[in-house]
Amino acid sequence: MSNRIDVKDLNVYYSKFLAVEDVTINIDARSVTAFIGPSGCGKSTFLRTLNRMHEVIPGARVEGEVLLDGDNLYDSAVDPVTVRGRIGMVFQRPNPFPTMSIRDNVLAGVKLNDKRISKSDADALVEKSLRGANLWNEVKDRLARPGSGLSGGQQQRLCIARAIAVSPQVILMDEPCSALDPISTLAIEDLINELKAQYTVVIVTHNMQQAARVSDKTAFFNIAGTGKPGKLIEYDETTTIFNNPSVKATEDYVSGRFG
Amino acid sequence: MSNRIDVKDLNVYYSKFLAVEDVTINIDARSVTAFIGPSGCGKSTFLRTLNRMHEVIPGARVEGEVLLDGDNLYDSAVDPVTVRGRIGMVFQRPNPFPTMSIRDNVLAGVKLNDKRISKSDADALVEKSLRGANLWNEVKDRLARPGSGLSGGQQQRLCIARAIAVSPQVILMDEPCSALDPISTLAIEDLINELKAQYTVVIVTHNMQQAARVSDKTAFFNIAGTGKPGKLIEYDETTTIFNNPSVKATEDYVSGRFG
Amino acid sequence: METGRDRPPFTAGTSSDVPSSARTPGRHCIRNDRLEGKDVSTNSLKEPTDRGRAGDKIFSGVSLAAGVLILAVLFSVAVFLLVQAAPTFTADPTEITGGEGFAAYIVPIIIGTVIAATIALVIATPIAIAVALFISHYAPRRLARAFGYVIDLLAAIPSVIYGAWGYIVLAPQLATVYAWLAENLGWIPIFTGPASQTGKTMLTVGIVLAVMVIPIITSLSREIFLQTPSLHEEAALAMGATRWEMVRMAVLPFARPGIISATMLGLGRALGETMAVALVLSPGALVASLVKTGNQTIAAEIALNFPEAFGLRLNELIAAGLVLFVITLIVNMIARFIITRHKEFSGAN
Amino acid sequence: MAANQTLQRRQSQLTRGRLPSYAVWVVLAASVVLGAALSALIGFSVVGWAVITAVVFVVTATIVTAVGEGERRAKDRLVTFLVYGAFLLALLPLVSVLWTVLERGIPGLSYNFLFTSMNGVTGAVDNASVENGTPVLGGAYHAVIGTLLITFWATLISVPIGLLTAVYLVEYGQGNRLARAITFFVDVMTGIPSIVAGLFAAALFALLFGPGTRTGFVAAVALSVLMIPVVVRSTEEMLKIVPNELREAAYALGVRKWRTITRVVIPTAISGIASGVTLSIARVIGETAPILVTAGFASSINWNVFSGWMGTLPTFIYYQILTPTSPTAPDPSTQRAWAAALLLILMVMLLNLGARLIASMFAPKTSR
Amino acid sequence: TGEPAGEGPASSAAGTAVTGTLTGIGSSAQNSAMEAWKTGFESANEGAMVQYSPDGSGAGRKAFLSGGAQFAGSDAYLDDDEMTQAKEVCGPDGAINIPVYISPIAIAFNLEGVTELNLDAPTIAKIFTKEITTWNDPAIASQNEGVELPDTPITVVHRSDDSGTTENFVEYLSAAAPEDWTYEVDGAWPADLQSENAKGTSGVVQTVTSTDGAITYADASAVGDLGKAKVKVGEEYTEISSDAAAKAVEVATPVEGRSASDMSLELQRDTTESGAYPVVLVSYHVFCTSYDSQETVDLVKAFGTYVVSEAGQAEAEASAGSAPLSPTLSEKATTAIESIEVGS
Ligand SMILES: Nc1ncnc2c1ncn2[C@@H]1O[C@H](COP(=O)(O)OP(=O)(O)OP(=O)(O)O)[C@@H](O)[C@H]1O
Ligand SMILES: Nc1ncnc2c1ncn2[C@@H]1O[C@H](COP(=O)(O)OP(=O)(O)OP(=O)(O)O)[C@@H](O)[C@H]1O
Ligand SMILES: [Mg+2]
Ligand SMILES: [Mg+2]
Ligand SMILES: O=P([O-])([O-])[O-]
Repeated sequence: MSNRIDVKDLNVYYSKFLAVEDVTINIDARSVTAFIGPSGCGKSTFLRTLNRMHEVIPGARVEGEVLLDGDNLYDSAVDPVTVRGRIGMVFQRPNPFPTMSIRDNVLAGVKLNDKRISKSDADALVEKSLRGANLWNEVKDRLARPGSGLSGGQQQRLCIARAIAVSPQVILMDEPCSALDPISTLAIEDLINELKAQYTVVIVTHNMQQAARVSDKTAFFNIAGTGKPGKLIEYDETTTIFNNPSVKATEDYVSGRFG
Repeated sequence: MSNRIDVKDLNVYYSKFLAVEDVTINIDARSVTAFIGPSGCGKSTFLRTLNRMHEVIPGARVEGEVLLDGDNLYDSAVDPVTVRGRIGMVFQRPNPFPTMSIRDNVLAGVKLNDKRISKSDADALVEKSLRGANLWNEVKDRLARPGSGLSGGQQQRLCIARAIAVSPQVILMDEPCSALDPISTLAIEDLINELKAQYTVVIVTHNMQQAARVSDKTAFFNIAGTGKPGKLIEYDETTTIFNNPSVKATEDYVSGRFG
Repeated sequence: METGRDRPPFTAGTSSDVPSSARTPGRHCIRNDRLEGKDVSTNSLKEPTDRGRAGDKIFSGVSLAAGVLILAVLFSVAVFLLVQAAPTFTADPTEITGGEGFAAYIVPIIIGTVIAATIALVIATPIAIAVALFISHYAPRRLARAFGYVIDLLAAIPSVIYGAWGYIVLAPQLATVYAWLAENLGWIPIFTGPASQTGKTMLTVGIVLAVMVIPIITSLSREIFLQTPSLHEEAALAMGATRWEMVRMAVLPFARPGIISATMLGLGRALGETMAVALVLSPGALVASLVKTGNQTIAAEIALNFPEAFGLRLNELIAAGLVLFVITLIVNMIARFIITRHKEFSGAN
Repeated sequence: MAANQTLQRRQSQLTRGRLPSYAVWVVLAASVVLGAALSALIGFSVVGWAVITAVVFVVTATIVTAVGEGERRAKDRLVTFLVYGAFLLALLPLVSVLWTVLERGIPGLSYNFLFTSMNGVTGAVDNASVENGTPVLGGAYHAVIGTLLITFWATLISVPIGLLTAVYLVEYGQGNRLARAITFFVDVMTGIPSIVAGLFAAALFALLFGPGTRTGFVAAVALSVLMIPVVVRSTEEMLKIVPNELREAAYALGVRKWRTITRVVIPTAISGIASGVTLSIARVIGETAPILVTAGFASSINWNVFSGWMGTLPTFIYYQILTPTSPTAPDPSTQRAWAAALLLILMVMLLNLGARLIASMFAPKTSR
Repeated sequence: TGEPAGEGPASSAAGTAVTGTLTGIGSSAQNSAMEAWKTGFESANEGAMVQYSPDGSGAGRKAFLSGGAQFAGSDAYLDDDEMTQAKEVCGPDGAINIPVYISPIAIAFNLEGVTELNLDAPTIAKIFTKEITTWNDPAIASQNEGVELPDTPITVVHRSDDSGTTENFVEYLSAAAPEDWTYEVDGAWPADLQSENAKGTSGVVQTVTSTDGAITYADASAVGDLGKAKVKVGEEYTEISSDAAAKAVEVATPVEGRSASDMSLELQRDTTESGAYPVVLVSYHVFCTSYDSQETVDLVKAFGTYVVSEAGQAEAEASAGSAPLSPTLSEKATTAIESIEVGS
C-alpha cells in the first residue's frame, strides 16, 4: 500500500459559497506535502476534504474526485468512517476531549479498533505517542488529570499524540505548530520526518521556513479577492517553489519571508 | 498618563499549584515587550495576571503586586472591570462571540457596555479596527454574517480588531499571529508598531524573529521541570537578549532559531 | 474604559494626525474629573468608572435574592407540611387509617410510589435520550426541528387527558397483554395472576407516567446535545469514529450532568403526578404483581381522599405529602452525588 | 493507470469489508416475510407482525453487519436502529393521545365553543340538545381567559425568579454553601405533588388575607411553586454549557459581569432557556388539583386575577368529565371536555412557536 | 299541597332583588343541580351571583367551618363536633343543615342480555364482599326465576376516592344486612375488600360499561344503559325511581338533639315501607343561623329558599335527574331558612 492521493477537479462548497475551485493535485506516497497561502484562501477547507471531514459541516459538499491509491473517497459506497480511520487529522484549534483524562485522550482512537488492548500495551503506546509529540515529560505525572487543564501548546501536542497513536496511513496536519515553541516545533518536525518513512503527511503551515524545512513538495493556494474561491496556484518541489517559482504570485508570497 | 507596568514579587497559583513564581518586572510605557519561553512555562498565565483575567478561573489567585502607573491592580478597592477596560487582551485561541455578527463582534466592547454611539461613528470604528487587523477587505461585504463562519486566521484577526476597537491604554496579546499568514502577520506587526506610539503593548510569541522584529524589550521565561513553577529568567533589551544574553538558558533557547 | 469614546481610536493608516494625549480635550476632561475625585493622591484605579459597578451589585444582589426567595418558599412549604402533618405523628395508632399507625399506612404507598416512578423512569429515560439523540444527531436536519416540536407537545397535554387516555384507550388494550403475561409468565413474581380485567394496574400507570416524562427528559437533553462543541465532535469523527462512537465519546460525556438533571426533573414529575395516576390506577393493597389490581401512590392517595378528608385524615394526607418530599430529597441527594463526583471532567471550558 | 483501473474494475480498498448498500433492504424484506410467518403461528395480528418483524430485522441486520463489516459497524447500526426505534416508539403514544384528542375534540371545536362561557348552561340545556340533536351549547371562553391569565401571572413570577436563581447558581454561587443549599432544595421542589403546592398557596393566602381567599393570583403562586424548579434546572444546565471562553472574551473587553451575563451568556443559551421555559409552562398549564383549591371553580368569565374565582381549561375538562353537566346525558359534557383539551394543546403549540421565535431572534448565529 | 311551597321563593325572588356574591364549597354530587340553581337564581336576581366549587363534602364543611365559604354542600349533615365548631363562625346558634338534593343510588351492572335483577340486601352485601363470585350463583338465581344467568365471574367495581355515594351505600348495607356486611360505615371503601375500582361516578360507570360481568353502585342519573337492580324492601322488590327515593326520605326521622330549624335526617335504611327505595343519598346545604351583614342574609335566604322551592327542585330534576323534595320537606326547609338573621 503506497498511500498516494490524487485529487481531480475538486470544487469545495459551503452551501452555495464556492470556497475552493478546481483543484487537481497528486500527492506522493511517503512524502511530506506543505500547503501554504494567505489566510482564508481555503487551505483548511481543502485539507478537510482529503479525509471527508468537510461534509461534517452542515451544507458543506464537494464536487470532483479524491483518490486514495486509486480508490475514490467520494464513491457512494465508501463509508467516511473507513476513510477517516486511514487518514488521520490534527486540527488548527486544539480539541482534546475535556471529559477524558490525558491518557484516555491519547488512547481514544486506539480503543475504537482494539478495545481489549492490554494495560501494558496501552501504557507503552501512550508513552510512545506522547514522546513523539514531545509532551511526555510535561504530563507523565498527571496522566489521569483532565486534558483541559493544559496550556495551549500542550493541548495541541496532546492532539498530535492522539492522532499518531492510531498510526493512520496518511496524516493531515492543520498548522500543528502554530501554538508551539521552537523546541516543540523542532520535535514535531522530527516526528514528521520519521513518519514520512511509512506514512504520507500533508501539512498546512504559515511558516515558510517550516515548509522549506520539512516538505518535499509545496502547494501554493491563493484567492483572487473577497468572495472569490481559493485556487491552487502552483504545486511543485519545495525547492522549486521557494527558489524559482513559475508564477509571479507565488514568488511574491514566498519572498516576503516572515513567519 | 504613561501606562507603565511594574510587577513586584508576583506568585501565580491555580488552586494549590504554583504556576509562576516570583516575577518582578518593569514594563515601560509606550513600548513593546515580548514574552518568550517554552510551552507551558506560564507565559499565558502571567500575561493574564496583568489585567486581572487570571482570577476568572475558579481557584486561581495571585500574591504580590502589579502596578499600573504606580497604582496596584490588586488593591482590594480596585474594580477589575476598570482594570480590564484600560488593559485590553487578545487570547491565544480566537474566541469571537457566536451570537453576534462580524460587525457586532468588533463593536462588542462598545455595545456591551451600552455606550451610545452613532451609526456613522460605529461604521467608522468598525472599518478602522478591521483595517487595523488587516481583515477589512476580506469581510467588508459580509459584516452582517456570523463571526464563526470565518477561517482560523480570520477569526484571530477579528478578535484583534475587537480588542483595539475599545482603544485600551495597554494591550496584551497572547500569540496573536500564530494562526496568521505572513501578510497578515506583517500587518499586525505594523499595527503594533503604530500602537506603541500611544499605548503599551505586551506580546507573547513563540516566533523569535517576530520578537526580534517588534519588541523593544524581551522577557524570557523558563520552567525547571514538570510540576515546577515557571520563572522569569532574563529580561532585557531585545537586542541584548538575542545577541548576548547573560544567562545560559536564554542563549540556548534563542539560539535554536526556528519559529 | 470611559475614554473609549472621547479618545480618537488609534489610526491605522496615518499616524501623523494622532494628537498627543495631553492636548486632547477629551482626555483633559477626564484628568479633571480624576483630580476632583475624593482621593486624588491614591490609586486612580479605585475611582468608580461608571454606574456599572452599582449595576453589578444590583444584579448579583437580585440574583441572590431570587435564590434566597426560593429557599424561603421551600422553607415555608416545609413548615406548612410539618405543622399540618404533626397531629398524625402524635395520634393514637388506632385513629390512623388502617388502624395500625402511620407507618403501616404509609409504607405500602411509599413502595407503590417508588415502583411507579421506577417503572416510568426505566422506560422513559433510554427512550427519551434516544429520541433526543434522534433529533439532535440522527434525523435529517429539517425534519428534526419539526419532530422536536411535536415531542415537546406531549408535555403540554394536561394530566387529566393522560388519565382519561390511560383508562379509556390504553388500559383496555393492555388488559389482554396482561392476561397473556399472567398466563405464560405468571411464575415471575411481577406477572403473577390473576391479571386485572380492566388493565388499570401499576404497570399501566408506569407506562402512562413514562409517556408524560419522556418530553421533559427529551427536551432538555436535546438542547444540551445540540450544544456539544463541534470541535469535539469533529475530533472524534476525524479519528475514524462511527456516529455512535462519536456520540459516546463527545456528546454523551458532555451532556451527562444535563441528562441527570433532566432525568431528575422527570423523576419529580413521576413522583408527584396526581391526576393521571388517580384516574388510571385501580388502587389497593400492596402487591408484587404489576398486572394485578392493587398498589397505590402517595400523590394519588392524596388526590383521591383529599376532597372528603377532614380532621385527622387531612393531617394524615399532608403527612403523606411530607413523606413524598423526603423521598424526593433522598433521590436527589444520590443524583447530585453522582454528578459532583465527576465534576472535574465536566464539559465547560 | 486510470485505464488499467477501468479495465479491471478491481474492488476499491475503501469499500472492502463493506456490505453492498442493498443488503439492509434484503434483510428487511426477509424479516417482513418471516415476521408474517411467525405471527401467523401464534395467532396473526398486525401489531404482532410489526413487533416480530422489527425484532427479527434488528437482530438479523446487526448480525449480518457484524459478520460482513465487523463489530464496530454492527454496533453503530444497532444503535441507529435503536434510536430510530425509540423515536417511533415514543411517537406511538403521542399519536394515540393526539388522535384521541383530535377525534373527540374536533366535533366540539366551534365558534360558539370558543366564544361563550358555561354561564347559564344547565343539565336541562344539554338534555334538550341531545334529545333534539341541536348543537351543544356552552363553551370554554371563560376557561381560556382563566388559563391565559393564570399562566401569564405564573410565568411572570417564575421566569424571572427561576432565571435569576440559575444565574446566581452558575455565575455567582459557584458551589458555595448557599448555592449548594439552593440547588438541593430546588431539586426537592421538583417532587412536590401539585396538590400540595396548591394547599400551600391556599394556606399562605388564607393566613395573609383571611380564609377562603381564592383568586387567579393565588393559583398563579401555586403554579409558580411547580414551575420554578423546572425553570431553574433547565436554565442552570444551559448556562453551564456556555463556554468560558466567551465570558473571558467579554471580561477582557472591560464588560461588567452583569452585562456579560445578560448580553453574552444568556443570548448564547437562549434557545435552551426558551425550551425550558416552554417546558415549565407546559408542565403547569395542564394542572387541575392546585387550581381547584386556589382559584375555585367558575363557569363565567372573570378578567380580574386579584378577585373572584376563575375557571381554567384543565378544571373545566376535569369537571366536564367527572361530573357532567347533565349526568343523564353526559355526551355534550364529554364533547366539551375533549374540545377543551384540544384547545389547550393548540394554545401550548402557539406558545411553543412563540418561544422558539423569540429564541431564534437571539440564538447563536452559528452555521449549526 | 303546592301552595305553601310556592310562596317562599315567589316572595323573595319577586321582592327586593338581592345583590352580591354568594360562595359555596362542597359536594360534587350536587354539582349538576347547582349549575341549574345558579342559572335559575341569577336570572331572577340580576345583581346576584353564586359561585360553587365542587371540591368535596369534607372540603366544603372544612371551608365553611373556617369561614372560607358562606355555605357548604355536604353529603352528610354536620356531626355534633362540627355543630359545636360552627358556633365560632356562625354565632351562638351555630349552623343548620337543610336537605336539598335527593338522589337514589343505583346498583348497576353490565351483564350480557340482562337488564333487570331482583336482589335483597344480604345478596347485595355478599356480592360486594365477594362471597358470591359468579352471576349464576344460586343466591341470585333463586330471586330471579326466568332470567338466563351466565356463569360470568362477578367483577366488583367500587369508588377509589372517598365519597358520599360510598358512605350512603355502605350505610344501607350495614343497616339492611348487618350479618353480611360487618364493615365500618365510611366514605372510603373497606381496605380489606380490595377490588377493581375507579375515581368518581363517571369512572366507575365507565369501567363497568367496558367490563362484562361488572357491578357497581352509582348515582342513578349517571348509570345510563346499565342494568339496575330492584332492591328488596319488605316483601317486595322496589324499582329505583325518584318517587321511591323521595318516599324513603319522607319516612326518615329527624336527628335527635338538634334545634328546631335544623333538618338533619336519619334515614331508615332497613325500612319495610312499601315503595320506598332506601339506597338513597341525601345531600345538604349547611348555612349559618346568622351572618354579619343584611346583604348576605338576604342573599342566603333568597338563594336557600329558591333551592328548596318547587321551582328550584324542578330545575334540579330536569338537569341532574334528582328526586325533588316532598312539599312537606320543602315547606319546612323554607321556614328554617327564613329564620336566618343578621348576627351581632
Ligand atoms: N463553516 C464555514 N461556513 C462558511 N464559510 C466558511 C466556513 N469556514 C470557512 N469558511 C470560509 O471559507 C474560506 C476558506 O476558509 P479556510 O478555513 O479554508 O481558510 P484557511 O486557508 O484555512 O485560512 P487560515 O489560514 O486563516 O486558517 C474563507 O473565506 C472562510 O471565511
Ligand atoms: N486552568 C488551569 N488549571 C490548572 N493548571 C493550568 C491551567 N491552565 C494552565 N495550567 C498549567 O499552568 C502551566 C502554565 O500554563 P500556561 O498556559 O501559562 O503556559 P504557556 O506558557 O502559555 O504555554 P503555551 O506556550 O503552550 O501556551 C502549565 O503547566 C499548565 O499545564
Ligand atoms: Mg485554516
Ligand atoms: Mg499560552
Ligand atoms: O358525590 P360523591 O361524593 O360520591 O363523589
